Amino acid sequence: MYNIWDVMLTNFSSAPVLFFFLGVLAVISKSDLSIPSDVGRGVVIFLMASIGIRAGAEIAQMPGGVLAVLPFALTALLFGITIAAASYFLLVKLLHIDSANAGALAGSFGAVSSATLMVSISLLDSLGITYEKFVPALYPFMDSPAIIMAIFLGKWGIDRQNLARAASDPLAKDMKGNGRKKLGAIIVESLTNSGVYVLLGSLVIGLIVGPERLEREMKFFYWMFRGVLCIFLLEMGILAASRLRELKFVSPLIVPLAILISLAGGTLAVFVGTSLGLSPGGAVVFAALAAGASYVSVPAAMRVSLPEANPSLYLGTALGITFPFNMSIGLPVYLQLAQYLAR
Amino acid sequence: MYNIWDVMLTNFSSAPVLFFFLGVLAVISKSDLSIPSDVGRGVVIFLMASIGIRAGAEIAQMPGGVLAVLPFALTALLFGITIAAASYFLLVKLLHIDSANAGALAGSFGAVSSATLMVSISLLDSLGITYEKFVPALYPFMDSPAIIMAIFLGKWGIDRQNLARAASDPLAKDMKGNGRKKLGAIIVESLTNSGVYVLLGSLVIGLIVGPERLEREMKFFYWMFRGVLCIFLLEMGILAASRLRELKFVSPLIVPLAILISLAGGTLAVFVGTSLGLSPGGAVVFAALAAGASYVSVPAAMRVSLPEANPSLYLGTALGITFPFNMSIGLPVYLQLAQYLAR
Amino acid sequence: MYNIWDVMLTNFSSAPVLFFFLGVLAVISKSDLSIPSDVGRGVVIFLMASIGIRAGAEIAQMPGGVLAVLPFALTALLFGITIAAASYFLLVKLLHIDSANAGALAGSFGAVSSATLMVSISLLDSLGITYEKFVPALYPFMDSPAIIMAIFLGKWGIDRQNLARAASDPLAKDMKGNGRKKLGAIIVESLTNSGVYVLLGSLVIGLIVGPERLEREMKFFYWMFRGVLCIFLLEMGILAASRLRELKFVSPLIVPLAILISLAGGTLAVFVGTSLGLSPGGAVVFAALAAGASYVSVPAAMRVSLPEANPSLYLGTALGITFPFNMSIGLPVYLQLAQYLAR
Amino acid sequence: MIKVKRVEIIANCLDIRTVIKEMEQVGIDGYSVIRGVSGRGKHGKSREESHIDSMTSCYIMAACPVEQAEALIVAVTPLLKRFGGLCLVSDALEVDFE
Amino acid sequence: MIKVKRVEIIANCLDIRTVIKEMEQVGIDGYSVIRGVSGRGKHGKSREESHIDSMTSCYIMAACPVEQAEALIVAVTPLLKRFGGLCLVSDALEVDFE
Amino acid sequence: MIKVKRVEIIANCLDIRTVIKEMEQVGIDGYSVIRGVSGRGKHGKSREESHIDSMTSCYIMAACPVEQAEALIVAVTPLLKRFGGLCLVSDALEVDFE
Ligand SMILES: Nc1ncnc2c1ncn2[C@@H]1O[C@H](COP(=O)(O)O)[C@@H](O)[C@H]1O
Ligand SMILES: Nc1ncnc2c1ncn2[C@@H]1O[C@H](COP(=O)(O)O)[C@@H](O)[C@H]1O
Ligand SMILES: Nc1ncnc2c1ncn2[C@@H]1O[C@H](COP(=O)(O)O)[C@@H](O)[C@H]1O
Ligand code: NA
Ligand code: NA
Ligand code: NA
Repeated sequence: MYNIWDVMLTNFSSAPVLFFFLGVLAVISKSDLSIPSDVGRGVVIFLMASIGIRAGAEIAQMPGGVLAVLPFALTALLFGITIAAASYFLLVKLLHIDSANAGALAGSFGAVSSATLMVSISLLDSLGITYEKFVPALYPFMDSPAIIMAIFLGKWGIDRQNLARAASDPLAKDMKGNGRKKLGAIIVESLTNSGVYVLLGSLVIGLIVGPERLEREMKFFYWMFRGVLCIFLLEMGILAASRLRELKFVSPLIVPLAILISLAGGTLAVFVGTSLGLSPGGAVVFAALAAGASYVSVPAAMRVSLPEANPSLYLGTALGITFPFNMSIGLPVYLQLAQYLAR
Repeated sequence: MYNIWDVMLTNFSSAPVLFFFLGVLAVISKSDLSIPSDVGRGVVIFLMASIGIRAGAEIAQMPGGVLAVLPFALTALLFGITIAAASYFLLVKLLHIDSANAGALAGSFGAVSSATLMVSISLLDSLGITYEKFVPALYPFMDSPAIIMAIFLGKWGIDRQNLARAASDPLAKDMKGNGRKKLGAIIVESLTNSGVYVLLGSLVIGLIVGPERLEREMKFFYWMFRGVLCIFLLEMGILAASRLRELKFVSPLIVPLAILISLAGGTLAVFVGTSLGLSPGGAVVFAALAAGASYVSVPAAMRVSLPEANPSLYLGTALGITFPFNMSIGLPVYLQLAQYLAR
Repeated sequence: MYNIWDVMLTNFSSAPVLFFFLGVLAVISKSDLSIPSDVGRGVVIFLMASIGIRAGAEIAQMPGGVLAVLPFALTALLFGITIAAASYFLLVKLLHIDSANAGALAGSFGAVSSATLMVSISLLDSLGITYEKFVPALYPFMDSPAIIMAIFLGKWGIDRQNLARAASDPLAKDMKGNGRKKLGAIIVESLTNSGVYVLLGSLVIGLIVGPERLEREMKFFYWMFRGVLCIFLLEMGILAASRLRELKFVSPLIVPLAILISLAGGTLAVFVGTSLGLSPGGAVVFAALAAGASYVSVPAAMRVSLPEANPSLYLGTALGITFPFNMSIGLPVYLQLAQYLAR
Repeated sequence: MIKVKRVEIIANCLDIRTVIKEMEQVGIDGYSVIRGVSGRGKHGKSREESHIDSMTSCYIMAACPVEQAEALIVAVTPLLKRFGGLCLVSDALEVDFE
Repeated sequence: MIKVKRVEIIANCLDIRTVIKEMEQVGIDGYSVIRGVSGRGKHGKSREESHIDSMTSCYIMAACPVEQAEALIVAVTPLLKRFGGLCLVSDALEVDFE
Repeated sequence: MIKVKRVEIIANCLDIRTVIKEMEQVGIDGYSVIRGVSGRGKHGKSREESHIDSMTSCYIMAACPVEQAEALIVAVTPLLKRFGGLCLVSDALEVDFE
C-alpha cells in the first residue's frame, strides 16, 4: 500500500500533471504558447478512442461479458442523478444561486470530466496499480442522466421562481412548450457528442475485435496514451488558467462548495465501487468519474436548455477549480481510501 | 489457405474497417464528430509516406532493383488505360450518360483510390499474409494514364456529340484550343498532387536510405500505420456517408455498374498479377489498385479538363459505392481468388 | 572515427535530410504539397518537448546537477553575444548593409536555429554517436543574449547613422524613449516564445520526474522523434525554397558571408566545447547551436525593436542559406573536427 | 448584379446550429461559415484555439434579399441577447451568374 | 483613403488557382485567401472539414479599383456558372499608407 | 440598428498584439481575429500554412463608431507603412440587441 504523501508526490512529479502546470504558467507568464485547435481536437479523439477500445477489449474477455458491466452502469447512472440533485439543492440553499445557474453547475458536477478520468488512469499507471478497464466506459451512463436531472431541476426552479418572467421570454417559453420532446433530444445529443460517441464506438469496436486481434492498434492507442496525455494536459492548463480569471465576479464561496461536492462524490464512489467488487484501482477510476465536473457536454446542453445560465460560471468552476483540485489532491485521497478499504 | 467467410469476418471485425462504419454511423446519427481537416491532411501525408518508404526500402533490396519493377509499372499503366476506356464505353452505351460525366466517372474507375489500397494492406497484415511492398508504389503508373485516357475519351465524345455547343462555350473552346499543351500539364499535375508526390518522394527516400538504416523511421511509419489508418477510415466513413446522400438524383443503375466494373478490374488484376509472379498478397494489393475508384486526383483533373461533369456524381460513386464495396466484399473476393490461383 | 565523406554520405542519405530536399523539390515542381499549419505547430511543440525532457532527465542524473551545466550556459551566452557582435561589424564593414538590417541579420546569426539543432541530434543518432543530452537545452542561453546584443548594436548604429531621421520617425522615437524598459521585455519575450517555453518547461519536467519514471513518456517522445523530424524537415524544405526566392533582390555577397560566419561560429564552438570537456557528439550539438541562424525568435524581436529591418532579408538568409549549408556541409565538418580533437 | 444584404454574425460555435436553423426558417438557403474566430467583446476575450467548442467563436455570413435579412435579424436577436456576439448588416451586389 | 471595390468570392478550393490566375490577368495584385469555409448553397451543404480539397470551399477577397473589379467579375462568371459559389461586390475605403 | 464603421485589417500575425493594443488605446473593445490568411500584396506571396508566425497573415475586424475608426486608422498607419498589409473601412449597421 502506498502512503498518501508518496502518492501525491508521484502524482505531482508525473509528467502529465507537470504539463498541466506548464500550461497554467504559460498563461500567467503571457507566453504565446497555444495548442493548435485541430491538434487539440485530434488529441481528444485519440484519447477517447484509446480508453474506449481498451474497455471494449477487456469486456470481451470478462466472463459475464456486457452483462457483468450492467450493475456498474446502473450505479453510475444513480451517481450522476444523485450528485446533480444534491448539488442543485446545496447551491440554491447555501449559496442562493439562481435556479438556472444552479442547474447548470449541478449538471457539471454530476456529469463527467474526461480530463479527470484520464489523469486517474495515468496516476494508476505511474504507480503500477491495475484497474478494471471497463470503468472508464461508464462515462456516458453517469454523464447524460446527470445533465438531464440538472436541467429538470433548473427548469422546475425557474418555473417556481418566476412564472411571469419566464412566460414573457420567447426562448424560455418555447422551451417550456416542448420540454418533454427535448428530453429525448438531450439524451441523443449527449450520446452523439463527439467525445462520448468515439468512446462508445471504440468500445464496441474493442468488443468486436477482441484483445488478441487488437494487438497492433492497441500498441498505438496504449503506447502513445501517456505522451499524448501530456499534450492534452498542457492545453487543459492553458484553459484552466484563462478560465479561472473569469470567476472573479462570482461569490468566492463557490470554491469551497465545488471542492466539497467533488470530494463527497469521489469518496462515496470509492465506498460504493469497492463494495461492488472493484479493485482499488477500479474504485479510483470510478471516483474520478463521480468527482470530476464536466466542461464539454454540459455547455452544449445548457445553452439550449437553461440558456439563462452564465457559461463563465460553470466553465470556470469545472476547469479552474474542480479539475485542478481533483488532479492534485482529490485523486490521491481517493486512492488512499480505496487501498485502505481493500485491506 | 483462408476460407472466404473467414477472410470476410476478419475484415469486418478488424479495427480499421469498423472505424469506417463508425464514421458512417456518425453521419446517420447526426453526431457532431468530425476529423479536423489539418489532422486529416496530416494523416494522409503520413500514410502515403509510410507506404512509399516501405516500397522504396523493399525495392532497394530486390535483386533487379528498380528495373525489376518496370514490367509491373507497365502492366499498371495498361490497366489504368484499359479500365478507363472500358468504363467509358459501358457508361455511355449502357447507362446513356453524357460524354463529360462518362469521362469523369471512367477516370475515377481507372485511377486509384488510396483508401482501398490502404485497407488491402491492412487486411493482409491482419491475416499475416505477406505481399511485395513495391506494389503500392505502382499507384501513379495506373493513376495518371487512366485520367488522361478518360479525359481524351470524354472530350472526343463531347466533340462528336455537340460540336456547335462546344464551340459557343468559351471555356470548352479554350480547352480545345490548347488540348495538346494541357496533356503534359495533366501528367505533371497528377504526379505533383500532394499524395502521389509524397508517395513517390518517400519511395525514392526509401530507395536511397535502404532498409537497414531506415530502422528508426520505419518503426515510426510502420508501427503507427494501423492506428493512424483507423483515424483515416473514420473520416472516410464520414465522407462516404455524406456523399452517398447526394447520389439520390442519379440513375440507380450506376450502383450495379460501378460494382461490376470494380469487380471486373480487381479480378483481372488478380489473374494478371499472379501470372506475372506476384504472391497472393501482392496480387490482392494490385487488385486494390485496379478496383478502387479515385476521389482525389480525378476531381482536380476533371474540373479543368471536363468541367461539364458533375462532381457529385463521380465523388458520390467513388466514395459512396466503390470504396465501401471493395472494402467489405471486393478485397476478400480478390484474396480468395489469389489464393486459389496460387495453389 | 568516421571519415568526413562517410559522414556526409550518411547525412545526405538519412531520411530527415532527404525529406528536406523533398520539400524543396515540392516548391520547385509546383506540387500542391503543404504541411497543414496546425500539424506544423504541433510538430514543433512535440520536438521541443522531446529535446527538453531528455535534457532534463539527463541533468537529473548528472553528478553536479544543474550546477554542472552552469559553465556551459555561460559559454553559450558568450557565444551568442560574440557571434552577434562580430556579425554586425562584418555586415556593416564588408557589405555596407545599413544598421537596422545588419542588426537583424546579426541577431539571426547569433541566435539559435531549432532545425539545425534537431538535424545535429538526428545525425549523431544515425551514426550511433552519443552526446551530452543537456547541450540542446543551452538554446535559450545563447538565443536571448544574441538578440539583445544585436538590437543594441542596431539601435546604436541607427542613432549614429542618422540622428535626424530617427528623431522624425514616431516609431523609432518611441523606441528610443523607452529603450531600457524594453530590454526586460525582450528577455521575457524570448523566454516565453512558445518553442523556448516548451523546451525550458519540459527540461524542468524532465528534471523533476527523473529518468526512471519518465520511461513511458520518453518512449513516446524519443521513439517518435525521428519520424516526426521527417515531417518537420519536409516543411522546412518548403519554407527554405519559398524564402530563397525572395533573396534575389539582395547583394549576392550575403551568401558567402552568411556561410563564413556560420562556419566560423561552428568551428569555434567545437574547439571551446571540446576544451570544456564535451564529448565529440556534445561538441557537434554545441556547434549546431552556434552555427545555426534563427528564424523564429528573431523576427518577433526585430519587428518591435528594429522595425526598419527587412524581414525577407533575414528570413531568407536564415532559412535559405544558413540552414541548408549547415544541414548538408557544416555539421559533417564540425563532427570531423570534433572527432579529430578528441583523439 | 443583384442588390443583396450581407448579414454577418459572430457567435459561439455551439450556437451555429441554432443560427442556421433560424436562417433556414426565414428562407435563407445560402450561407458560409468560418470556424476558429477569436476576439474580444462584452464577455471578455475568447481564445483563438481550444478543443472545447463552447470556447470558440464562428463567423457566419449570408448574402440574401433585404426581407430575409430583416427576418433573420429579428430571429437571432434573442440569441445575441443571451449569449452575446455580433451581427452586422451591409449592402453588397451579388454577381448573378445564371 | 482610396475608394475601392471589395470583391469577395467563395469558391471550391480546387478552383483557387484558376480564380487567382484570372485576378492576375485583370491586373489585381493584392488579394487574401481564407481556407476551410463550409456552408450551404445550390449544390447542397459543404463539410467544414475534409482532407479532400475538392470538398471544401475557400474565401478570396480583393480590394481593387472599380475597373479591375468589373473585369474580374466578367472573368469569373463562367467559373461560377459551372461550379457554383458566390461573388459579392461592395464599396470600401482603403487606407492609403504610402 | 446602430450605424458603425467596419474596419478590416490584414496584417502579419506577429503584429496582432500591436494592432490590438492600438485598438484598445483608441477605445475599441470589440474585435474579431481570423488566423491563417494567405495572399499576395506588395511584399509578394504569403504562404497559407507555416508553423512560423512571422510568415502568416491574420484578419482583424472591428465594428466601431466612426470616431474610433478614424483614430484607429491614424494609429495603425505607421505599422502598415512599415510592414505592409491592408486596411479597409466600410459602412455597416450593427444589430442593437440590448
Ligand atoms: N464590435 C465588435 N467588432 C468585432 N467583433 C466583435 C465585436 N463585438 C463582439 N465581437 C466578437 O464577438 C465575440 C463575442 O462577443 P461578446 O459576446 O460581446 O463577448 C467576441 O469574442 C468577438 O469575436
Ligand atoms: N447566398 C450565400 N451567402 C453566403 N454564402 C453562400 C451563398 N451562396 C453560396 N454560398 C457559399 O458558396 C458555397 C458554394 O455554393 P453553391 O455552389 O451555390 O452550393 C456554399 O457552400 C456557401 O459556402
Ligand atoms: N488589395 C488587397 N486586397 C486583399 N488583400 C490584400 C491586398 N493587399 C494586401 N493584401 C493582403 O495583405 C498581405 C500583406 O500585404 P503586403 O504587405 O502588401 O504584401 C497580403 O499577403 C494579402 O493577404
Ligand atoms: Na461528476
Ligand atoms: Na482503379
Ligand atoms: Na547561431
